[in-house]
Amino acid sequence: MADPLMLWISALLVVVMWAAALSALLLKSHLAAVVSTSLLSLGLSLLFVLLRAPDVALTEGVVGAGLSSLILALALIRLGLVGGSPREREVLSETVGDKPVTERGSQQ
Amino acid sequence: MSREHRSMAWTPLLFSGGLAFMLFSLFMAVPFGEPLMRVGGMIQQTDGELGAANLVTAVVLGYRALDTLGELAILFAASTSVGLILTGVKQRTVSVECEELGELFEQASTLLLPLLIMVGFYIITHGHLTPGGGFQGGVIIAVALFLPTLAGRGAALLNHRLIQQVEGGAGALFILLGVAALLQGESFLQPWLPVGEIGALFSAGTLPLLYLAVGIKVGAELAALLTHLSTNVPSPEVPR
Amino acid sequence: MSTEWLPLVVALPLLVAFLLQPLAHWLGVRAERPSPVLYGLSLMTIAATLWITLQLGSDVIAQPLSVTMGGFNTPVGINLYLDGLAYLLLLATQLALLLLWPAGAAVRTHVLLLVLAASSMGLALSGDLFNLYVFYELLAVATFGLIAASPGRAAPLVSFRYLLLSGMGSVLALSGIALIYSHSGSLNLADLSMLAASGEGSLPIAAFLLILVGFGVKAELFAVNSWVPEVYSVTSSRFAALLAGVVSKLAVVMIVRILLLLFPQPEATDPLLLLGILGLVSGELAAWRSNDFRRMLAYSSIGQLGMIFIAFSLSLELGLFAGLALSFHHMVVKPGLFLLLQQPLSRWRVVLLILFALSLVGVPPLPGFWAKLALLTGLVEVGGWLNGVAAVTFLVATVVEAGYLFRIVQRYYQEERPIAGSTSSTVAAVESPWGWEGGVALMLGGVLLAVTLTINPVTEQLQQIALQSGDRERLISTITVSEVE
Amino acid sequence: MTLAIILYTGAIGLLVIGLAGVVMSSHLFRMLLGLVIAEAGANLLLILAGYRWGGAAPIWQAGQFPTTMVDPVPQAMVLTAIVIGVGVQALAIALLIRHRHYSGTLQRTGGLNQLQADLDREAGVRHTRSSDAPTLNPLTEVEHVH
Repeated sequence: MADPLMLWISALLVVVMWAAALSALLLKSHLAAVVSTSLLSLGLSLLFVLLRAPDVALTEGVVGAGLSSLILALALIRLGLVGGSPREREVLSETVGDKPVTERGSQQ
Repeated sequence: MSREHRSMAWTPLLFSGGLAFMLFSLFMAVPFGEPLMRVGGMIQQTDGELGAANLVTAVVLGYRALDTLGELAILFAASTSVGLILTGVKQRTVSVECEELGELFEQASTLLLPLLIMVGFYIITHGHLTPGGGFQGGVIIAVALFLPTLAGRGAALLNHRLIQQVEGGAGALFILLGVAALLQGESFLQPWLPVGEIGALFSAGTLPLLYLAVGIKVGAELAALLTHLSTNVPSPEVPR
Repeated sequence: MSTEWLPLVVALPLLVAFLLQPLAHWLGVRAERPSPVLYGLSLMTIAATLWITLQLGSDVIAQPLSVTMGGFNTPVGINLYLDGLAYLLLLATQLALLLLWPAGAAVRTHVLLLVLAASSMGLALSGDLFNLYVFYELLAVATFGLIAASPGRAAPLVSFRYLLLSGMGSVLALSGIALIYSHSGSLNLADLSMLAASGEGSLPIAAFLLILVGFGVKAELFAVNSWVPEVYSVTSSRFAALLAGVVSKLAVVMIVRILLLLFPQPEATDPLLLLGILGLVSGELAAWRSNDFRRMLAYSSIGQLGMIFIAFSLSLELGLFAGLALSFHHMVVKPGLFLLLQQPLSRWRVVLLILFALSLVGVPPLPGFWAKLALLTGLVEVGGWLNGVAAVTFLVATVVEAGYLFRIVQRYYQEERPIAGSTSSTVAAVESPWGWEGGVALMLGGVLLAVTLTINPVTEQLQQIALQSGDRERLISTITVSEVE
Repeated sequence: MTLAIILYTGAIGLLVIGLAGVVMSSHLFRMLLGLVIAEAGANLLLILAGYRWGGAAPIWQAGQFPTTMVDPVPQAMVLTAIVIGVGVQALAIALLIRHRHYSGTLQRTGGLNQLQADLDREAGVRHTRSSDAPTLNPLTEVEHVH
């Protein structure tokens, strides 16, 4: 019944999505985690195309891979989990106040 | 402490495994690829009574328009909450710091902005014909409006007041289109205006208008949200 | 007024919410500042929905009504269903909002409260599974924003933890909906109910479990209620009263409605009973152990909702009546108690406190007694060992409840000083100094006494509503009739 | 059949990996990512519920609607769910920014201890005073830790 090509592509996509999901949770770098989530959305979007859901695929591509990644990337900067410039991190950590900042991203 | 943590980690894993097994056996019990389509079939049989060539649009804006209204409200509530949470002294804008890269971004944003907005509106206005529609187009417009901010040119384009008015107006338009049907003696959110010919740009009655409202609202809301997330550093003084 | 106007109850608050911020700009009010005009406008909006409800709902107990959205027949379109239960919930929501609306709030808070209002009414009315999910999420998002806007350093983390828990719940509920949809191809509650009764698309109990856990987050169900003590201790008294009084009941009633309509199998009620018992035990014990008033009330609320879940898990007529009685009783008493936290307890406030406490424990002439009695007789009548366990737990819990509630009163008389939790200056600063909270609490006390005096007619009415909301034939026929029109 | 197994494994796997990620992560940002992953899984589940063998997309083509098409209703639901998801996600980020601003940490346990202490202070619980309180009170211990 199933087109063998579709079978292989979806198997590949599922593997990619699983790998992206696991690396989003397990990788040390927060930036890499966000990139993985974006990759997951991309894979999901392709899978939606295979499943004859072009509307959903477009939405997942635009919202999941695009907007959501943008939001998460902004969050990385604002939360001081990744660069900006070193000066920027300083500014952000200054606003934190007297408490020691324990989270300074993966580089340290 | 750490040993305790490690032993505790097994409980969630066990639960996850159980959940996965349960879900898997439940979903495998349903024949795959042969949906019942009780409601879907009824929609198919109406043969485009709403005049939308894209049946997903017909569902989103016609049959299940109340869901879409709720969804708009959710985005609205989220962006309002973000504004409420991050209100405070405006500080530096998060932007691309590296100078050359900034230059690149600036150039790109100048070029991309009109193009992206055009693409966004194209997707919105063809939502009843082709895949895509208000949400997807709205997101593209939002990202386009946000580009200058990212390129470090500040929030020049994003006049908060204007955005709020556009956003509020578009949301009101969606509801008022529904209420207008009510005033004509029909149901709330019932599509009206002539259906036209399926596949034409001006067809499907009020659906394209609804999608336009959705697109503008989503675009304005998300643009506001993105600027909030990127600019306002919360005020240093902590309440109490 | 035509019944077609019913959706305005949801749409009107949303419309005003959308337009409030532009209006504030136009009036020159800064978004962070309070504005009497916008406050008045918000109140008027809620009052308008109240008016619509009163216009339409005067005889829904005799004849429930269903309004289809967009003029599409029911399984295809979404419908709103107004029966006696939904009517009572609507009225309770509207009155609670009118009474507890914070006067000095910022524009954005008004906006979020309006969204909260719209979603609560949508939850009470919606007759479609996925639509319920959407309104549930809408309620959740508005709540997160309002919690996070509370003063104090803890609020953002509390709200974030609530968001994660609620988000996990939504994911589970969504997969439950996917399961139901793949088994039936429909989302309309009446349609699904018909399918479930005819055995055509017998829905798996597991789908109910997923939805139960998912929507149970808001209903303070056991194991997904870790947010309760945290949230109730950071928010203002008014908002805590709103959450504990109305919002949790809406979630409970939604779950019960799904249970009654879609899952007639007896096995479906067992998990509800079990989780109810666990909630009752854990809630009351934690309340006994905590020594600040606010968290004590929060835990007590978990226990009370456990009790309500036990009641709803009983067989139809008995359980529904007991559950509804307990729900509405809790809806009056718990906000009253939360509102009394406001200022140091003066002597008349203590009298009121004792009144609420007595009713919560279930001392004879007060309504709480009759509600609890209904539950107990129900448990005994239905029998079975698990119900026996529930009955014993319930009795013990009542004693524990009496213990901690009277510890509060006792401490007041012994130490002559405010109880921990009542002095929270973060909260007092936001709210009006002239004791509106006290007034509302007094009013709730008055309601309690009035119900005590008219217990017979109230019981009869409630029994009728319980009968009606358990009547799946009625629901199906109501919605089919509206299909023809 | 094989396709069904592959796809359902994918969807349920994502859902469960995500939920486990939320429960087990020690960092608040990763907890949020877990939620995003779980949502993706749930969305895929919904789409799978509406898939039809050999069905076309539910769009007017060549003058008619396809006779065999996939179910449009789950697609509409997933559209809604995706947008809801991104709204919640943005709100969560805002909460995290505010939280980090107040407490300086995004670690789960550190935040929790601080939270309990904050709640106690705001509730006006002073543990020296409550001599009549039952000693089982777990909150007392938190106070000592701080």
